[in-house]
Amino acid sequence: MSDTGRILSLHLAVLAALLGLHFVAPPYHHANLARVMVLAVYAMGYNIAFGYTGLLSLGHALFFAAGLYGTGLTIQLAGWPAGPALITGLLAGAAVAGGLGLLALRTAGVSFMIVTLMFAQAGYLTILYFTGYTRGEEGFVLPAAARSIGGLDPTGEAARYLLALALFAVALAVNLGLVRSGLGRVMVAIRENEERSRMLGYDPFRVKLAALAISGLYAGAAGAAWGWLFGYVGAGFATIQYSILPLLYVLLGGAGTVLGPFLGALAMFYLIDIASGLTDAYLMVVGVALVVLVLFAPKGILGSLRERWLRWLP
Amino acid sequence: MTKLLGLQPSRRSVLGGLAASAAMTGLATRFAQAQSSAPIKLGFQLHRTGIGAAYGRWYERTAMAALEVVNAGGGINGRPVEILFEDDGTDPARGAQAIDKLVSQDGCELVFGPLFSHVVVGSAPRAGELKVPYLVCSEGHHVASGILNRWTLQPGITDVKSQVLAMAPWVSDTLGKKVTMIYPDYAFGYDHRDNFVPAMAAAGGEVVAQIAIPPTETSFTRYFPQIPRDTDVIYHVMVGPAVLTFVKELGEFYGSGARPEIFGFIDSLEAVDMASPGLEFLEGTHFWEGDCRYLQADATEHTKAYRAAVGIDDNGASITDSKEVATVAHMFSVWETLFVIKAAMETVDYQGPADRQALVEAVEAMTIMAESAEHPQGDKVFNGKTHQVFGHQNISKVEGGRMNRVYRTEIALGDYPDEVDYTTMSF
Amino acid sequence: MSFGPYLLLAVLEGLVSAAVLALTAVGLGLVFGVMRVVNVAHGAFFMLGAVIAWMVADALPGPPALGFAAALVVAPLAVAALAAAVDFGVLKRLGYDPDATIVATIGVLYIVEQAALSLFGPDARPVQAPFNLRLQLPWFGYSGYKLAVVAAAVVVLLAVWLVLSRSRAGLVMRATQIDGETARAFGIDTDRVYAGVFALGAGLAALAAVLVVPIQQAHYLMGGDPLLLSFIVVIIGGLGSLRGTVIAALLIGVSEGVVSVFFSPTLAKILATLLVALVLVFRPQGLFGRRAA
Amino acid sequence: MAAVTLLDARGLVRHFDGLKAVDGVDFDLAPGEVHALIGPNGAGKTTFVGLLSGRVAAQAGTIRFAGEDITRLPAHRRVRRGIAYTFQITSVYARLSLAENVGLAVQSRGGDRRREVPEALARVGLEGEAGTLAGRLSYGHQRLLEVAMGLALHPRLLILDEPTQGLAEGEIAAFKELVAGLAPATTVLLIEHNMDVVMDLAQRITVLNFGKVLARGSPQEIRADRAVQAAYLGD
Repeated sequence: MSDTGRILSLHLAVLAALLGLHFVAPPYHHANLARVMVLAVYAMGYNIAFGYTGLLSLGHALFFAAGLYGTGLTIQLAGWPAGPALITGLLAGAAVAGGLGLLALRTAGVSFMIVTLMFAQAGYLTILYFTGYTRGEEGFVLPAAARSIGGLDPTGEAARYLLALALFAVALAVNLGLVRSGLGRVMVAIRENEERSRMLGYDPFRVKLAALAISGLYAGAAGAAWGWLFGYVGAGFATIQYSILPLLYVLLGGAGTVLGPFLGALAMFYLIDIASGLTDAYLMVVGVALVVLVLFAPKGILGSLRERWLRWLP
Repeated sequence: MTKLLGLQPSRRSVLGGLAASAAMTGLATRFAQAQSSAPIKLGFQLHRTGIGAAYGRWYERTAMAALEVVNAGGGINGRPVEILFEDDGTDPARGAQAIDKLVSQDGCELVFGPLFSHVVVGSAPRAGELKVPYLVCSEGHHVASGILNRWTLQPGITDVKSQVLAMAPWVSDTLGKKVTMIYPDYAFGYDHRDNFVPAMAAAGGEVVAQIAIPPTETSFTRYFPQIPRDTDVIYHVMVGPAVLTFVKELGEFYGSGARPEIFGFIDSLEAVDMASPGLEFLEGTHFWEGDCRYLQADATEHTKAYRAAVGIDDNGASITDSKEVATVAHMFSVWETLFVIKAAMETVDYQGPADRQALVEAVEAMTIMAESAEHPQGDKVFNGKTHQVFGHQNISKVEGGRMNRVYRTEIALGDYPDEVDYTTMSF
Repeated sequence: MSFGPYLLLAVLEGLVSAAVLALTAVGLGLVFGVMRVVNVAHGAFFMLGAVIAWMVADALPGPPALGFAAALVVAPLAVAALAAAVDFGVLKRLGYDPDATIVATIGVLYIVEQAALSLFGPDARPVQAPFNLRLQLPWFGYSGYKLAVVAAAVVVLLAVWLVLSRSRAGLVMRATQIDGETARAFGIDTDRVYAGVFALGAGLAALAAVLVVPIQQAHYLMGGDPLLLSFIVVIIGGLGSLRGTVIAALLIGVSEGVVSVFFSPTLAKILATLLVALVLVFRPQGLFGRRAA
Repeated sequence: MAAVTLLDARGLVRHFDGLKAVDGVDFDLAPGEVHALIGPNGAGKTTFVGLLSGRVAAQAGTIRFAGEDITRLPAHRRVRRGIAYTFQITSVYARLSLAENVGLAVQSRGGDRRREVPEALARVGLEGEAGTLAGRLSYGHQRLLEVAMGLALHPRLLILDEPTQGLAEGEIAAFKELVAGLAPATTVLLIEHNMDVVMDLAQRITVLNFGKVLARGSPQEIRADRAVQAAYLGD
């Protein structure tokens, strides 16, 4: 089988498995998978910036929050229907990421980490500053009635799962297309050797800006979907923890692999879930897992697999 | 998209098929028996880790103590009761997940126990979707404000709006007319502000300055000059580990010289030893307390029994470690909520998930809760329409390093017009 | 309060937070400068220092100054030992790869935080200051201990500077920082240098925490803020520049203090954060770092 | 217009903290020529080609390329205009395959990767290694890969910064043949220490010393120049 054939079959198989799980997964895991798929879209976005383009941001929570609040506030305050509100959220993620990129991409490396972190912190505080509208850390609930789009009600278990799966499938397909496109190859080139890429005629700033904006679009889509599917909008999603989360997912699953973010999100989600069932000190388990991972599989699950056996993995 | 929804029955049928095959392995027979004699499982959404951990520990202990009393008294409807605790990390997203786990995986009949508002607001939609009673111990105004749903109730503790309304007249009459409020830039800080300002005006006083402090702050002195000089009373309500710093720095700022009266919500110092260095300056200041931390001279037998059961001494600290101060002002709500659950389950002769709706209706039908072993904090009035309970509030004065109650509000003082009628909403 | 005293208070507060910042950041900067390791666990080491300080002070009877003095010795040593173990057991095995060490130190952060939560509990615990002196100015009172922290910070930073610039250990560190391979060729045991620097960085964080804990209380989540602020200070100051670190700490501390005079608290915090971010954007090499030619 | 000069630089200046790396250099290139830039270490050669390629910003002076002023153009735009640069210190994508390395160059001008990548690799004799990771190549082969990437850009001007450094004798001969075959389509500017290569390939030579042009002329003229001998050939 050709590499393209293998890649397509693998990703279709993952989507088919997720569709299959819809019918057989016990309710608790069924609900979890819906959450994991949305978080995986967030992580996929993070991976586009970090894994493929080498941009280690600590400010992605801001983009997620832009999607979440872009959707939530337009519904809650402006009374918009859910459809336009969702699109607003999605675009807000890309716009905020693009705007931030124009400034932050003047820096690189650890400075970039810190600058993105500080902008995100300012964003978080801004949400709190406008607690009169946002209800700050307590957040607000999006009523089920305001969330339905043309009779499509995302509050049912089945609908939610399938909508999350649809979002995930689109995000996965776009991600796959992106990394196999010209832009995707240049993103990797910038990550591997920025100066060389410049001297091949590529503008690193524009490529990184594009990558960050696409990454923000993903994060915004995930945030918007979270508000829409789960009905809660709160400032907690704008905190630094939610910037570190996708980084961990990506590192665990394998940076620079299309399926890594999903695998990482799934593994981390269940690691915490299972560990917290076994011991109060579940953070210890997570910490030890991270150390062990980085010692023995530093490229993440899929990264290590690719290195040893599956060279064709995108 | 209706096509997608069309998949729902097929999902059910697949699950049904699973259940059928499970029956062959004998699993289902166990489920069937569970209806009659097996323990009633109650889910507890616990702030075991994260910012709420100091509360979580005591909420867990209180729940276990109440559970022991319930089981010693024969359980509920003759069945023993079990509480399953699930950590929510004091995080709204994990809160919703904890509800899922407790209900879908562990088979709990209902979920109760969360304190932090953001966890409540983040989890309530999930409880509504799963159609499972969700009894919160949070003192937030979220339930009574009408933003939540028919399945979410707060029968154990008065909401912040009512607390504030009940306090204001006393503050105005006793401490002074001009008040500066210092509160975190958090929703519950705004609840204090939004309700206290008009209540103060109604009582003939005035809020002269409002200082909202970002919750990420660890040092406060630089904001104190924003307190106007003619302030009679400083009203503070802070949370998080930095509150001790806040109080200490306030003390350093004013020192032993003239200072305004100080009235605080004990939330600022819940679980903090009043004998901590730096807190000497609180001598003579006043605190709101939901329940009194220090055993009062006129404490009822019920209060004493409750405190003994939970394991706190006369100073409100753990009987095994006098340095470990309990969250006395709030944790009674866990105790009382469990007994509300018991009462409601017995009213409807609760058998299983099919009776969940009846359980909610039974709580909604409650009105007067008398001071009793079940309600050691005092008598209360439950408003079925707003799903909110209203009780007495205590104002204590720090005297000789302990807090003595100087005033106890009448319940009616905290009345306000209903903002919602949940009973008209569908389940 | 009239404007003058208000500003004075803001500047005083700014100085104190600058001192705390510089103290916390200097260890991080050292690790970052010499080893190129982004130590996410730095805040956890700081927290551990505070927690150990509380434990020591709590266990020792007698006057508070005694417990405090004991903590001043015990906490940094204990934390430094732990850090050396982390270096030996984890970081060295990773070859100090930048990305891998970030993940590893996040893991260490979780482990240390959980250990503190399990062993120490979730409460904020105060440690008594070694002395109780309050300065009463005409307009407001001020904590004498806070000013002592400023003095202590100056002493510690001077000591670090002396060690770095005048001692053989400092020379070895700088040699390793500039070019690890050449240093190795000259017979420097870079493994030991790295372990030593990592331990020293953590020990300095713990020392800062002991000094701070009478102002801020020990709490198992207290490490987050110092971590972020330290990073900001180190980057703004320019990598490996002690002078830059101190000046950046002053800049951030005092600007936060002064901005808070003119705006409501949260807005002040937002503006101060954006201000610092923009400084970084337009001086990406830091205020005192040199742009690579 | 059919330029008589492909590149024309006037009065270029670049100082670093008082060091006059390039100090008022005038320079031109005729289309199709192979031009060598020589000079002692630290003479400012790499900085000078950095100014031409846009990696280093000029503090004064103008650069015209194919009749247009490119002084303010960033490096990547100059590459698109046809100025390719191969690094003095080898700079390839070590973790990508040779085909991917060259492919990125082909893609940059919108070429057909499937056809042109093997072509470019074949020109430097690396056609058998298309799937190898660039980092696994010997140093000499990495230099050839760089040249292949430069060629794949189909540049009008190819700047080679010490291309033969680290090559074996046989490889140098093949390299000379390769460069000789580029004219007249591609103009070549060569920084080179190997005098055999310089003398065999270059039609004109410019000698830099202390940031200034010391001499310019044909190989014979340069060989005969006393100032060059004094400054550079070291006698």
